[in-house]
Amino acid sequence: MSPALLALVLTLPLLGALGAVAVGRHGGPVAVAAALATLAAALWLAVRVATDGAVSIAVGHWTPPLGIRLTADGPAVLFLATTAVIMTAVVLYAVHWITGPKAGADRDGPMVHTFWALLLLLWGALNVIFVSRDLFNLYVGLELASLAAVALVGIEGRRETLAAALRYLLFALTGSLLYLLGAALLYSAHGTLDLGLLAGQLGRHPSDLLALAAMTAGLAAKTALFPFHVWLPPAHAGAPPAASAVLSALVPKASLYILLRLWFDAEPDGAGPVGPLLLGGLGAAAVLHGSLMALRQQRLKLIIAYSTVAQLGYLFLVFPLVAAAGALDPAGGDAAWRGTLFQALSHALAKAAMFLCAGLIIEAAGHDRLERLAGTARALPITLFAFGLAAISLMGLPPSGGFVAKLLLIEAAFERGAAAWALVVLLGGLLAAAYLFRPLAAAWRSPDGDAPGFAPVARRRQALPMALALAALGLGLFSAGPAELMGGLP
Amino acid sequence: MNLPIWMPYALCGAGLIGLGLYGLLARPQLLRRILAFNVMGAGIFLLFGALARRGEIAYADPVPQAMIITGIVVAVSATALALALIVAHAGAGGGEGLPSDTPGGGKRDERGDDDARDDAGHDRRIPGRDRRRNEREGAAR
Amino acid sequence: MIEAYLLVATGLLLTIAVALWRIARGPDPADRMMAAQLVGTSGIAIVLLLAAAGDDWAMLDVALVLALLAALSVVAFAKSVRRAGYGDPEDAPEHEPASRPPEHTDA
Amino acid sequence: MATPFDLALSLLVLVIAAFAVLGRHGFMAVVFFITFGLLLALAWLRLDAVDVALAEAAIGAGLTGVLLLVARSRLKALEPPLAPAPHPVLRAGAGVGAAAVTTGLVLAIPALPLSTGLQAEVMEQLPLTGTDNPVTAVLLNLRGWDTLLETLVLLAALLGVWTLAREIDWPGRAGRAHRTRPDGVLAQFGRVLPPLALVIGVYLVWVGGHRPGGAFQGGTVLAAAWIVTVMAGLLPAPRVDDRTLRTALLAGPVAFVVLAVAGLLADSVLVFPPDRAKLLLLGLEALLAVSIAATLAMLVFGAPEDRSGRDP
Repeated sequence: MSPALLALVLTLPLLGALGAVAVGRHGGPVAVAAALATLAAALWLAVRVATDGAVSIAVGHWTPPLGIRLTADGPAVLFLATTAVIMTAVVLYAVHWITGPKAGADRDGPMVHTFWALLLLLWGALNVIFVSRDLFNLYVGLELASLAAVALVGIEGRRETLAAALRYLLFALTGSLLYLLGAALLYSAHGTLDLGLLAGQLGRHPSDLLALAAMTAGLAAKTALFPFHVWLPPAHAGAPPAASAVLSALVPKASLYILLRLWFDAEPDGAGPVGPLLLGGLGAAAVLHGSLMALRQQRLKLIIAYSTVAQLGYLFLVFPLVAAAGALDPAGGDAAWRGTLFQALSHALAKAAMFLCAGLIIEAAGHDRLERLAGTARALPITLFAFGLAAISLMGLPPSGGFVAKLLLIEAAFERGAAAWALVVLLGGLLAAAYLFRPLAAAWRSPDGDAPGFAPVARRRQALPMALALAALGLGLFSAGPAELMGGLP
Repeated sequence: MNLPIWMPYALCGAGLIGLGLYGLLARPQLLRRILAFNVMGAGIFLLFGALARRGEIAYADPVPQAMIITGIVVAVSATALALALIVAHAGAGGGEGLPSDTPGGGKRDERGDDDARDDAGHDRRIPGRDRRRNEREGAAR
Repeated sequence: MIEAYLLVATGLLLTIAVALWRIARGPDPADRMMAAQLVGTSGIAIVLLLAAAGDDWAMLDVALVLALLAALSVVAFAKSVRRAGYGDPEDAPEHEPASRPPEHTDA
Repeated sequence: MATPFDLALSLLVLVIAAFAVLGRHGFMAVVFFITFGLLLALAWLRLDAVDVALAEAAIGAGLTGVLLLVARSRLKALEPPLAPAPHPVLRAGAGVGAAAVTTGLVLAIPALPLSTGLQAEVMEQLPLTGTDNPVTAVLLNLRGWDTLLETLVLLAALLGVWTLAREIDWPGRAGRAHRTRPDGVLAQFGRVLPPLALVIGVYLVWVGGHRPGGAFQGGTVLAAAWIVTVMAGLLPAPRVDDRTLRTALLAGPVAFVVLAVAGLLADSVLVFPPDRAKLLLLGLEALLAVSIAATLAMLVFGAPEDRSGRDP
């Protein structure tokens, strides 16, 4: 049963994408059907894995090293399920966005012909990345995700968005090639690309160190780690809101997920103390730089996008927190591992909620400039409430998933005797409160006398970001289940 | 000299990787960066394929070969998308390269030495100092 | 015998190097493209020699593909000299007026 | 044993790449890149990778070169503002980084441990895979999951190109209109070349079952046949919403994904039962070739655009 579920989770989005290309401009219903079916399969799979343990498939019954292994363990199903929840919300949001108020149901154009298929291909690629245990298969998955994501960034065809898409593409391509270089070196030295078979073998040769450095650098560039983050804010702020939600919430997590698998599944014990410290330091710099830049932005979507730079920074603290004295030490790292996964998942939910909120605000107000958002709270109360809930999670206030994440990271920092990392987490939370307060305050201000009105937005659409924000909160309220699924360090 | 046959190709691959990486990071024109991307990709493939030829067996390992073919197709897909984006970007009023990262940091028409010469002999006519260049070229012919 | 084949192939590589000089010098795009075709022809000859040296006649397919795709790039080049889809080499003007670039707007 | 030929070829490839990346003239760089692919194909022959040589000749040198030629001419016609020069610090940093990577590789290559690779395992399983060509066996069967995703990468790239069409041009014929003199050189070319390419393309697809070749190499040659026909003005490019076109684009990926889903009957994905593998692979390869040819050709044609053509 469970292998079939895993097969469905992987193939349903792909079938949906092909179906959407086949039907042309009527792709919306196909996408909704594919999304709901995948969501059901992903949640069911998560329940099965929670009760019966991890599911593994050897593709075509060819076992590694010859074939490709797909494994849905605890962390994998958490990512699969979170992705399914976010994607379903985005698809439901986009059904109304793409037909648009002005164009009606007859709208034809490149957008309706391509958007659904690209979104579903991106989803399929993400699912592949979360379960594949083969480094080359992960490369193809990464490229599929990157090309679909780049196309979504540029889909509106304005000069700024095309420039953002190009910048993103260049970073993504450089990152992929560095990753591929590492994979080629690992295969040449070990005769396999299966993470399970590589485990324990890595780090014995100088070429492994080179491979690991290249792959880490490439994946860090794709995850927008400071200072490789310059592509992210214009890309995420320039894409249409439905795409931004996915790009900001999920796509950088995919490359980070591979990085975590590479470091902690394959256990490169020769990594030395420098690498983890460097990654952690850059992560800390990202938290501070991203937050400060978010404070300076005047547009809502740019604030949210820079916030992503900062929130992704936390995810790199796991490297110094887990590594002690040069070797990776799983014993003390469990809190850091779980904290990182909680941060990845709760940020995904909260950030997707925020971008959908921003999309609704733009639909209602026609822009997202802070100084002219006065009165938004009155026009879109549910949306602003959802934004506030999502903000609670990003700030790390109880009872949200973000709170659990930051608590675990701080705990790990003190366990490790490295209070500096805890300080970064606390400071990042304070800065998040500061930069998220600005749009909320702007929206709650009373409008001046001659302020333009707001277009109406259906309540059921406002419920979508609300559901995501509540999910981010629920991750903190019901943290025991996910925490158990995450397990300790692999 | 007893160099194994794969060695020059592996070293060539290593050189291509460096060349491509440099071009990808440091060349200003988008088209050239896509060229560099392809050079770097080809270098990785060549290195991979050369290293797969090291064994004593008379034929090459088919697994890297299949991966390289997959990689070539992925590279051409990325190239096609990138080129279409570059043309669309220019069509929407963008430049040959991307605007500078820091806002207000770089002016749009500022050009480096390489770029000015990059168009030498092509159908673009730039007044001012470029006329001198045209004359110089005319003399050279 | 194998050495002889490879020796000839090395000689052909030298002719390629000469053609490369023409590609680098130009001055016209057509000069460069013609030189590339010369490289293609030498390359096909080298494929034949390598096939003979390795006694692997499956390699001949590579020569076929190279010849075909070289022709395609010549067609693409001829079309790229002129704008808007015209491109017969026999009536390509030296210079043509710049046509207005199409606007790309989000209509 | 490396011969002077191998040394000369490696050196030549490096020199060409240096011109393509560092050279000052843009068009020259593109032409160098085309010859670069050509010489790489020779290198692959020397490394006994005939399948890769075919792919490099068809895709790396041929099709990528055509894409670059078309894109460069269109870019020049738009006369975009010149690119801002990169900051000298960035340039120096890139130089140091690139040199470090190459140096690291050059130092690591001779010391790299010799893994046995997987050729023995592949040969052992070859009778069960449904093909006699080990590369095809890996590509479609043993690691078919990679290839499935790869066909979707091609499709994603095409969708990405299509997003760039203007709404008023949608859903028109792909790319620009091609006009040629009916008695001109190009039209003659267009009558002679495509039938030849068609035969060679089909041959390459078919031969991939037991010798070097396959859907990707053959599909690219088929794409070349179509591209020449369209560029020679003999056939218009199809409309992007054309049903036949969509069918052609989707046939291979759909067959692949359906086959993957069917694998769940055997508690896996993408299972080729050994007794039916030969037939399944043959059918899959044929459909893939059609889809690859259609997708690559559409990538060259580009998004639908204004076809009024102001050129005299």
